[in-house]
Amino acid sequence: MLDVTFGIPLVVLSDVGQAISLLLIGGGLLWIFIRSLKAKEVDRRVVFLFIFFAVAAPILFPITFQEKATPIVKKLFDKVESLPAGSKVLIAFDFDPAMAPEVQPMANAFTRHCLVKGYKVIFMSLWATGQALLTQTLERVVKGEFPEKQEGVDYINLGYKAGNEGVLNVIVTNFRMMFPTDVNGVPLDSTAVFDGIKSCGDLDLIISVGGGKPGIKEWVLFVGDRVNVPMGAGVAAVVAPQLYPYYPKQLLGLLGGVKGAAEYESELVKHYSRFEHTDTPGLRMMGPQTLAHVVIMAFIVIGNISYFIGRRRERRR
Amino acid sequence: MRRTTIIAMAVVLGLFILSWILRSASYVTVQEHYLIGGLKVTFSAFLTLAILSFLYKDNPFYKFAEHLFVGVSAAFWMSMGFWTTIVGNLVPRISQSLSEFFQVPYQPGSYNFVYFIPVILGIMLLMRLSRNRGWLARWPLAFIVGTTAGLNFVRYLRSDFMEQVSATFVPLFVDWKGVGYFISHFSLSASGQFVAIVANWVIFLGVICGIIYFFFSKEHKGVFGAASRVGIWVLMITFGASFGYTVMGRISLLVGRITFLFRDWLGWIS
Amino acid sequence: MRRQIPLALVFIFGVFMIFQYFVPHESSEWIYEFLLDWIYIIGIFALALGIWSLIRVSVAKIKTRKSGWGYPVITMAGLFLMILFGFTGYRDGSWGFHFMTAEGLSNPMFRNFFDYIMIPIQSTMFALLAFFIASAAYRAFRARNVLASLLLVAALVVMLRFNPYLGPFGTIIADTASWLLNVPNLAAKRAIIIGIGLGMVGTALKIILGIERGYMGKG
Amino acid sequence: MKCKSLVILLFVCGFFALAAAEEGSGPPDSTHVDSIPPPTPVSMLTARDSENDHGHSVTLMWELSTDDGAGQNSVLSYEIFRWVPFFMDTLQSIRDSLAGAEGTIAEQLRKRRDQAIAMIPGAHKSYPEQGGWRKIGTALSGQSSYEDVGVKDRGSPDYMADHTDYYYLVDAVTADPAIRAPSEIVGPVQSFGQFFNTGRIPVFVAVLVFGLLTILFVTRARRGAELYVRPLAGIEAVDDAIGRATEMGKPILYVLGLGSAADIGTIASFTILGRVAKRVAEYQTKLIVPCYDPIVMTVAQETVKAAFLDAGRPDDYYEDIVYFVTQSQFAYVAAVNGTMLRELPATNMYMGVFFAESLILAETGALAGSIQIAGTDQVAQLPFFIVACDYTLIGEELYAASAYLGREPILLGSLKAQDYAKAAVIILAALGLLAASLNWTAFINLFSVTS
Repeated sequence: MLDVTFGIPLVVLSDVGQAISLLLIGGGLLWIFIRSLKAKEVDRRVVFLFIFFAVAAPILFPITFQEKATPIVKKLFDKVESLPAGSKVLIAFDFDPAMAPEVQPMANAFTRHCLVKGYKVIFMSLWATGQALLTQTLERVVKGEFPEKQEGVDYINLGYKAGNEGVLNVIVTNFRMMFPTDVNGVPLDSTAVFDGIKSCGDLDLIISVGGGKPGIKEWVLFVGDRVNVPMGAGVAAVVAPQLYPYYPKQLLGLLGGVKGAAEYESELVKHYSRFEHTDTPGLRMMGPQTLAHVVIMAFIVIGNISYFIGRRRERRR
Repeated sequence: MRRTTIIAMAVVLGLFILSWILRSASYVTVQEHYLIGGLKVTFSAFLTLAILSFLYKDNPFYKFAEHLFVGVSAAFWMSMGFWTTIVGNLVPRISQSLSEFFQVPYQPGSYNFVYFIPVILGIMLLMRLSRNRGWLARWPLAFIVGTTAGLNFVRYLRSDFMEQVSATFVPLFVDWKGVGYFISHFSLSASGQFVAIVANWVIFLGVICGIIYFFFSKEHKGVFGAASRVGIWVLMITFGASFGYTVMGRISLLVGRITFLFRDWLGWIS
Repeated sequence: MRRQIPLALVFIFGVFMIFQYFVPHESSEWIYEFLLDWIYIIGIFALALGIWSLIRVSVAKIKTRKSGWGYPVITMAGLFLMILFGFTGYRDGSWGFHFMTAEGLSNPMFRNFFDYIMIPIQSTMFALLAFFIASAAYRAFRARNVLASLLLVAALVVMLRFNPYLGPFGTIIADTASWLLNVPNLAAKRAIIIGIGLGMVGTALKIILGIERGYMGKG
Repeated sequence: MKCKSLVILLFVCGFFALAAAEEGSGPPDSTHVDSIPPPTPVSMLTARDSENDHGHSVTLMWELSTDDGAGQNSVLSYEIFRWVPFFMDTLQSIRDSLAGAEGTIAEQLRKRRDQAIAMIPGAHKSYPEQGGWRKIGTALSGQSSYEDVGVKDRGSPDYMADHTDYYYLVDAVTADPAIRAPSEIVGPVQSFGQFFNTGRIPVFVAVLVFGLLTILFVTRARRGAELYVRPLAGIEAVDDAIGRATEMGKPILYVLGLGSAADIGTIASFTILGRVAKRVAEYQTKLIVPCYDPIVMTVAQETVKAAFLDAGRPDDYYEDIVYFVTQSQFAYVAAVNGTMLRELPATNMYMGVFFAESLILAETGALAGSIQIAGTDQVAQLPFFIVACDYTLIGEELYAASAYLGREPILLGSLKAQDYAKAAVIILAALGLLAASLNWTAFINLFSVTS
């Protein structure tokens, strides 16, 4: 059989509901396609029904499609994948609750990836409202999924610091001037994570997750451009186009919106079997989207086929 | 019709009882009585389904939801308008006793008398209901139209005209450092010079051709006609792309509604 | 007189608003703010006219007792119940005529009607778009001629971003889609906006000069 | 009376002077010794009235500290201080007590506040006595300017009086707030409002040019110059659509959209409605106009009434041709949708300002089998009308429609003026392109509106 999927399994199925609903949608489309060859028009209610199923089925039976990572995501994933164990990675949570549904899955995926690779992770936030979301990730992902990791040894939470890009201006030369201690008041010098880190230049990778100001742009301008540290980012879909110009020179890779998150999660699940049963909100949210888009596109194709066949028939007459 | 109505009602009721049984445990945390809470959610779900049923055809459920919504929303905006604009903005400026009656802080000022003018204009507007004083209603309309026309005149001249025109002032040869440099650094990547140059050319020509398409007083013939045709092509490509791009957002809306039905109402998913 | 005075008002206020745009001084700003406040206040009086129209049309339908006369009854019931909830409430330990406070309207039923009637219907109406965008695409995206084909192809390219099974073509599609959305899109929108800007400015000027008076009932 | 209040004020002043002295005012001294050496202060600090505004604002500018982004790179931010007389605390205490006061007491306090405000410039004259430095804001490292924007509301603690002598200084601050370097003091400087916004001169010129162009072509058209206009499919469809409705004995639905009477798009729609209503009256077809905005409803009623009068059929007019539905977007849409499926109009016209509902309306209309003509100036909704309607007036064509339908020479004349403006745009764009390519910033700056 022709490998139309380019080596990726079509869809990850785990229960009967998923299989039945996909069969229903696929079979239905096929039936309509065959009808369209006789130049029959489809009633719009049929289109409505398909859209309803295409959206409802993945919600009821979380169908996740394997996302093929686009180069802009893949490059970042490969970079995180290829660092040596013990590398120092900074993840910045520069977002607020309004943006969180879109970008927090990315932050969680980055966190999982870094921890599973055994890197030392530094968490911080330039947004006052980001601190609570950072704590959420620490509780659920770090402490919940990686109980063996120790605070201070494997990761550290610097928390929120006021001053926007001013903070970056300082940590680019000296972390301790801005953060004498971590969020719990432990001096940085006494932590293993900060052993050998003076400034941002001593990090191996910086990942900023956000979508507003200060955010990725500020990280690039104030840190990335000044010290030679690779940078990656995850952003809300609306701001992604403004950041494309930074790729691939100033940003190694960029995750834009739910789709970017889904692609990264997909890569993560593909590489690490331990994440097979972790919640992947990016992929989950992409299920209805993908299916609905496919259905709409299928109907456009079907419509054109019946249109052309009908026209040819009329000409013959 | 009556029979299908009864069947549909029975289905909704059945689903409600089902969801009630499924979810009765989860209502314990809610402070409200679970029956009341369940009824509220069920009514919302019923209205949701009633609107969705419109997709099949116009039916009594849709008519019910539609008419209810019209009445409730009209009253909603009237109440909000009364409390925020009349009580919040007007009353504190024109009358101390009314302010005390509505319990809003009185804000006296030496020029507050001007607030009687909109009241007078508003009453003139109500004159429409009178048969022979109806022409008075034109005064407030003239005031509103004149004020906003003047406001829009300068506002759009600036934002939709001057700023858009000056935004087209882009160099056609971005970072031009000679032909040799251009050829040696040629790349198709998104951040390359070639792509940037093409983008600026397309934007410039697209804007010019688009504007030519909108010429009314010149026949679209010859070169002019060709340019106007290119203009409408660019417009069509744009409309298609925007349409395709919007699909994502619209699907998200439906995801929200279906999640409400499955999670908040039926409790099938967590 | 019935026509001249309104036209003069349009001219005076229109010209004033143009000039105030160039005068940053406090006095001009002050008048500007007053004028905008007035528009809102007049709007509430107009809303009363609107409600009156709604009631009249509904009552007329109910009176005829033609089929479906029950539905306007529902409209009226919703209207009067909501008005009742909007103007009464629970305050300081007793029910009665009530006042809006900083926290909003204090009648819990007002809140309930908003949360459980207005919100679900509103968001479901909005969600209908997901269906209509599909049916519109099916019905209209047919390669009938050059223009329709361009429309169709551009839409398909952009939608294809969501197909995960394109393999190496995925990148090309994604790049083309973002190019379409960033480059020609910008050009076309700018051309339309410049046209709209000119049209608006021209119309506004005609209104101020009294050339366009369709809004005043002289067609 | 004035004398008495002055005594009270002075007394209160003294009290606050004591309180403030105890608090310790002014920029803290850098006595604290730490690992960070003190940075160099900012230089060339200047203060002047902010340009092109209503007053109540002063702009400060300085050259960065040499330790900002260079040198020791220790400067994290700049703190801006203004000299504030103790008298301002008195004023604030009056404001505070006014906030809780009612009735006659409030009136007295308000009078007292206004007297105190009149005394602000005088109080600043006493510099540097009877006052202290107060931090008013922070600028981040790398920033070399700060706008001290006060408000004009006299009741606000941020009120900043015009024509008053202000004094400023700027501290370069490090990560340790105790380690800082103050600048030289600047002042006195006064804020005041301007009568002409020089930043908007380009717009002013455009207003004049466009105004003259329109007047020129309208007067020419009045003299009877023949004008060509190209055909617009959407406009020609209007007449056919009315004829079709008459033949079928079905109504015409005219939707004015979600705009208010203040939107130019809606006003253009009124004119089109007028033309349509006139034909409808002539053909004796039924017209339905549901409205979203009550003022729009009022205007539309006037328009339709006048059109019926024009057509010589005032008796056929009744008030409920144009009716109000509700001022809620989707409730309005729900009702119009219902009307479409129940009345099955031969033609639906959507003219004016539309938002997300555009596609819901147009698809339901297509379902009902109506011919649909749309026109909107909302760029985001155009794709949906183009896809779902039979004819769409794109943007500017909506405004042109009234001139087309009426065929009045004056209105057509203004179309000509718009075309000339478009030609000017094309020439300007070409020149601008040259300017951008050859770096003629002077030309580009001619079009930049700065405030």
